[in-house]
Amino acid sequence: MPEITYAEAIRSAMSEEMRRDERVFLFGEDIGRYGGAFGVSFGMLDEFGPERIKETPLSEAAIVGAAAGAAMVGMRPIAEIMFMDFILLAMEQLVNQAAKVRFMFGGKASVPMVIRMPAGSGTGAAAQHSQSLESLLIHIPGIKVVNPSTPYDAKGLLLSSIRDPNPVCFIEHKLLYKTKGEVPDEEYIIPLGVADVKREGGDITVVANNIMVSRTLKVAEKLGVEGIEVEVIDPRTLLPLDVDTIVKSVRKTGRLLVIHEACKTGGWAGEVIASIASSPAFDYLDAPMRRLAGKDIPIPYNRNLEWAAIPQEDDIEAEIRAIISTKY
Amino acid sequence: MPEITYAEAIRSAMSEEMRRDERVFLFGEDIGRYGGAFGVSFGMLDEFGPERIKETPLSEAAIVGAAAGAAMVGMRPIAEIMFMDFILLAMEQLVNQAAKVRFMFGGKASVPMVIRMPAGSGTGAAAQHSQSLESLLIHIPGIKVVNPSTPYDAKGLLLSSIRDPNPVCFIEHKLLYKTKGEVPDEEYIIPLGVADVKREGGDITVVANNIMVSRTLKVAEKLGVEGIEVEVIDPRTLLPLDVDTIVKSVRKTGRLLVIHEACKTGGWAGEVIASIASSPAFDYLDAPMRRLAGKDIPIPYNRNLEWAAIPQEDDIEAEIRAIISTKY
Amino acid sequence: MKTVEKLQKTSNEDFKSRMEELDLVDEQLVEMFATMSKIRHFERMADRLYAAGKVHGTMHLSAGQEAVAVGLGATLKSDDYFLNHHRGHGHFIAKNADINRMMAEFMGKDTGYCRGRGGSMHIADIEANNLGANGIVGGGLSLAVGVGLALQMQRMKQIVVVVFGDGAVNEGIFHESMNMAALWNLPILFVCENNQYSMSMHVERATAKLPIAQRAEGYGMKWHYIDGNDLLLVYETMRQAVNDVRSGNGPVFVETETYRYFGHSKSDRNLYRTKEEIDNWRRLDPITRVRKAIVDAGIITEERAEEIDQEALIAIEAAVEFAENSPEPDVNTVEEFVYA
Amino acid sequence: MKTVEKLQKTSNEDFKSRMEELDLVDEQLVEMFATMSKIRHFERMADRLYAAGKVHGTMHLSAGQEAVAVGLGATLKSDDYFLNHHRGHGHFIAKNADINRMMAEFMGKDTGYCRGRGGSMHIADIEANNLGANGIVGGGLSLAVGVGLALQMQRMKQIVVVVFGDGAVNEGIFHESMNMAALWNLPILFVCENNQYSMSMHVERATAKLPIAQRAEGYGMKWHYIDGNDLLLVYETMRQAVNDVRSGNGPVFVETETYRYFGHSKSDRNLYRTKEEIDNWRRLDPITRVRKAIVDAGIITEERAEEIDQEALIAIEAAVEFAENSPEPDVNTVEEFVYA
Ligand SMILES: Cc1ncc(C[n+]2csc(CCOP(=O)(O)OP(=O)(O)O)c2C)c(N)n1
Ligand SMILES: Cc1ncc(C[n+]2csc(CCOP(=O)(O)OP(=O)(O)O)c2C)c(N)n1
Ligand SMILES: [Mg+2]
Ligand SMILES: [Mg+2]
Repeated sequence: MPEITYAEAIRSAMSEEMRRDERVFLFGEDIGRYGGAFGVSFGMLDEFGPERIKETPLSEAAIVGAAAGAAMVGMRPIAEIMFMDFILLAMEQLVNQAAKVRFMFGGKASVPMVIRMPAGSGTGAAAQHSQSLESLLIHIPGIKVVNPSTPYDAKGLLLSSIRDPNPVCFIEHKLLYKTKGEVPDEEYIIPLGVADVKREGGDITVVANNIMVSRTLKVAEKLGVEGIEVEVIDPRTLLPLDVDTIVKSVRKTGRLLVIHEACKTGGWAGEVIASIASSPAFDYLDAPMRRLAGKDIPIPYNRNLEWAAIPQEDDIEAEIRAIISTKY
Repeated sequence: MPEITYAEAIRSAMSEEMRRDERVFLFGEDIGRYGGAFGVSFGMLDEFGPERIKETPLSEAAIVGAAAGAAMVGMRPIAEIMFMDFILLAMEQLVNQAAKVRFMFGGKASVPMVIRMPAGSGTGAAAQHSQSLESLLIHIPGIKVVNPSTPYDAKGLLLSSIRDPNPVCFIEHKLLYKTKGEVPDEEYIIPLGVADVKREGGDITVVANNIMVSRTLKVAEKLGVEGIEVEVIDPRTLLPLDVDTIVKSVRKTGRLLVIHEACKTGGWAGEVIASIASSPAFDYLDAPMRRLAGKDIPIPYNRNLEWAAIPQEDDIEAEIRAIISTKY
Repeated sequence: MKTVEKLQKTSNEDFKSRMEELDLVDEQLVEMFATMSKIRHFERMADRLYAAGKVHGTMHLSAGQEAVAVGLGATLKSDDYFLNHHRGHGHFIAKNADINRMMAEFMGKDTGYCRGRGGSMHIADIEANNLGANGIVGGGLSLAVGVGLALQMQRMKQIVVVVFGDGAVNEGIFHESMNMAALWNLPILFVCENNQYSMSMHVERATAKLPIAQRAEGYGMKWHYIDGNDLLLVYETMRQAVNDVRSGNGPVFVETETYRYFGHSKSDRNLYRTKEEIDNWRRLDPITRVRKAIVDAGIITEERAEEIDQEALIAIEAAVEFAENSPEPDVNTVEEFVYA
Repeated sequence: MKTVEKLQKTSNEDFKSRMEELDLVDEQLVEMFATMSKIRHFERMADRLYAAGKVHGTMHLSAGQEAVAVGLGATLKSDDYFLNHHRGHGHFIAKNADINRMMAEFMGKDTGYCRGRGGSMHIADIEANNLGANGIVGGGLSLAVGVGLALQMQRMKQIVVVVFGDGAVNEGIFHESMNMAALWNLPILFVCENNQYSMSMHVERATAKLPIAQRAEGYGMKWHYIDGNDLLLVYETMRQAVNDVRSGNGPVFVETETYRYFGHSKSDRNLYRTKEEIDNWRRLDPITRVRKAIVDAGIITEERAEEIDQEALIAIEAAVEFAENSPEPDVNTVEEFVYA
């Protein structure tokens, strides 16, 4: 299978879908000649022209609102929000409008749209350009929240997201754009709402998203050498969350650690832990369930501080070891 | 002690503080002659005049942004957002600006402001005027989130909130405005970050906020007759959360139920459960920790559907009984 | 600093000749009068039902603003797209919505347009391209931009109309939407119903410069500023605006001066305006005015006018009966319709 | 549809007499030229440091726009409040910020204005009433409204200035802020640096009608639209605007036409503009222009001009040295400064 980057995987999903379905168009800031702040749509303007690679003024609220409006009347917009932090300018349109239209109107409308947005720190972009806000989105009924960690997942999940009849928030990670992975040439889709066991293991279940998946896998490799077998689950879709896969795993391992870059307090790890706490897996727990997450601070600019703000491999390793050594 | 309503308690906290501190002013839509959509500031215009009861155009984003700007240069604004649903229009100003200014600028600025906002369903106001969005706010470092359930708490917490040097989201509940309770004439404050044990009991800990507190207390009375002793904890401040009080209680009761009106998925109950899961109280649990929360749907208009969307006394009672009867 | 641009007004003199200029025949005027009466009765009935405890929630009644709804509605094609906000009953009636299903929605019944999920603030008839009322002031504006964009991309002939109040124009989304619409020449008609107040806030206390419509200038958008209680003038202006929009010349903005009689919503104590002010506006009542005009012009008799008004009331009463006899939504379906 | 209102421009003819009209003495012009040179060198150095891997993150350089920063800075009092956005280095230098602490912040050091937490996009000097640069386009606008309101409530004599780009004017918050500022007559100077692009988006592709400044009209706000590469004209206009604002007549809006030489930020491949366009603008370079004018006018010699430029570079190099020798923030303090 050819190796392509995460950014290329996203671009190829968009391009293929735009070739297949003329209702699909890309909508956002600097997505044309510039190719988007991270070059994800680079080159698409040449193929699809300015009407389908529709560049907008700086108006995030109207971008999301207009995407919803277009979706209500038969289009399938892919809106790009340049940094996830800016979805905060469009929360009204996302939460009060896109997410609720169908329900408020008694099931008669639908809003098939995707909002792509890069999250995460690690690029020195400081407090207003580095947030991981997926935990806000999972609290909103009516939308789906997707969050791929590999090129393969990115492509398959984006195809599903574009074809989904609901508003889908598709969260990318800046540090992943240049990472490579195998992606088949043939079309494939990954259904939304299905977690992926990225590594099997019997000693502890780690649920992680985004950039934390590969970090955890590295640590898992290392610990594997010592005979500590870490099962790594990437939920891929955070809403709806595939609780069953996690339950199954925890029943096997008896231990759960949830890792995310997003701030700890109020983060989605709480959702996972609460789901397990009231699930049949609870009885199988051999240790307290724990969270390892971003500190409860805005992301600092300085490189060392930025590094310290979110879980790194060392932190992950230490946390896993601590849990493994607990017995209760 | 005199009995006053929750709305009156809020009004009296604002008025007293405005008399005491000329930097304090009220800022928002229809807060003057109209007295706000729920009459909370009714009459204040006569005492304080239009400069300190500053009515704004419909511009929620600028309301929050301007409050933050005024706070940065020495004022102490109390912004009123007419319905909590509309804070979604001002998330940028709240999250990217007010919450982060201090940190981004290396601790040199501070933003002493309060944003008051009524949450909750039960008034037939449908999907866009009935949300309980506190769970979004607790994920934002740099702000505090306060959520009183009685007139007494409302007054004491609002005084603390106004005097706090940080941005405080002060969440009120529409159905509570007319409820009465004892409030002393003398000044008192309730520190932020301290939970209140509203009822003691040894069989189960219930953590609930807002309108769910009184509902739980009613159920607790009823079960008390049967000898089931429910301990009811109102966190009062959701961020920072007083985990210690909950830990202490769960160590005693061995059972935990968290109740909120907000949608279940991604709701703050997850935070409580995750905090307990990794606390020393975990070892004392005699039953799985559970959540009882609003359904994962927008709030419907029809009265029966609206009723069914969020936990009612029957649901609370059934849930407590179920947990009490579990042994594991 | 405030410059009030000239408000367009007309008088009832020469009503017949104005009708002719506008190619309006008698039946059309009678029909419009009937629709205005229906709206008025719908709103009065809504108020009464609320007082009688038959509905909960809140509602925003448009009595006094009927000429805008009807003058606009009469110029639209049935498949034109439509979006409005909380004070939306009138527009839907004028766009030929089924008052039974509207009333059923208002009363939260399963036969309502939104199966009781939406209520007064969220009536929609998606199949008829009525994309719904919005409870968020300004919430429909960017949706309209999206609809306009879709129509343009799909090379469709329809237009989209979005109606909003004088309060909505101070929301940021108004600005973003106006800019996008003008920039891209979208087929959107922006209709601002300036009823003088946003809740208790008089438009002069909220808006840096009046009339509101002159803001369209800043986007290079065509605009009109008219007396919204003058049915023929509303019709004339909207017809021209609709034609302009439909011919692909980009969006048009129309501001209509009008007034609401009822309080803003049920929580209104009406302390911010005087009885005198309300009475003054009542003297400019759009229904009385058109009724007098068509009677004076000999189009119908006073008796027939009274009959039409009574028929309107009867239709509304029938709608209430329909709604009252309709089932409540099944509580077991409460979790439906969240996802497609 | 687009009407371009007349752009105000001047020529270098009669430079001396224009200076006199403006009560500017030679030393002031020399000072301004020196400050402009310092900004240019700061930006070039920033670019070099980035290329050398000494800073991470992104940055937005203002080379080419120095006349706006300096013409504005020279008209402000030191205790006037100031807010700007991502492309903010120049304004701070022109407002007499300490370049050592700026450079230290840029390099993420503990001696930086924000103790390394903010970086290029969030430099602030709260004590000096420089309330900070904003990474959210338009984010400073409503903050400025709040500052203006506070100044008005506290009966203070200062004004607040907020600088933003041509992209910011399409954000909703621009509209809300303009309306509030005008409605309440707040002491705010709005300065729009129109450098032709918002990232890769040319202002004509983003803005329904130009010039941007005419939008102020819709709020009844005074406005100016000027050549932003003409130092004396910027100074003159800003001085008048500042006086107007300070005298309590409400906000003023100034749009300055200018150009940035560097790419938008580090991710820029510069595909959206031609070398020719850049070269054309370079011919209008604000520093070259003022340097030539003061040399031609005999205020300083060409040699002295060169010296001043070199002194500016040396000052910047010293700032780099200061920054490089400064300590990193202590990682153990990472959780500080979240709450007061
Ligand atoms: C964003 C938002 N802010 C505030 C409200 C509360 N609210 C509902 S209607 C209304 C007044 C709107 O005034 P206007 O736009 O003039 O419409 P009118 O009610 O006069 O028809 C207000 C403040 C809301 N629903 N949405
Ligand atoms: C709300 C928001 N949208 C998008 C961005 C990404 N972004 C940063 S600067 C910029 C261009 C801004 O253009 P302009 O306002 O003209 O300022 P300039 O960069 O030209 O100085 C963009 C799109 C942002 N930071 N904030
Ligand atoms: Mg109004
Ligand atoms: Mg620009």
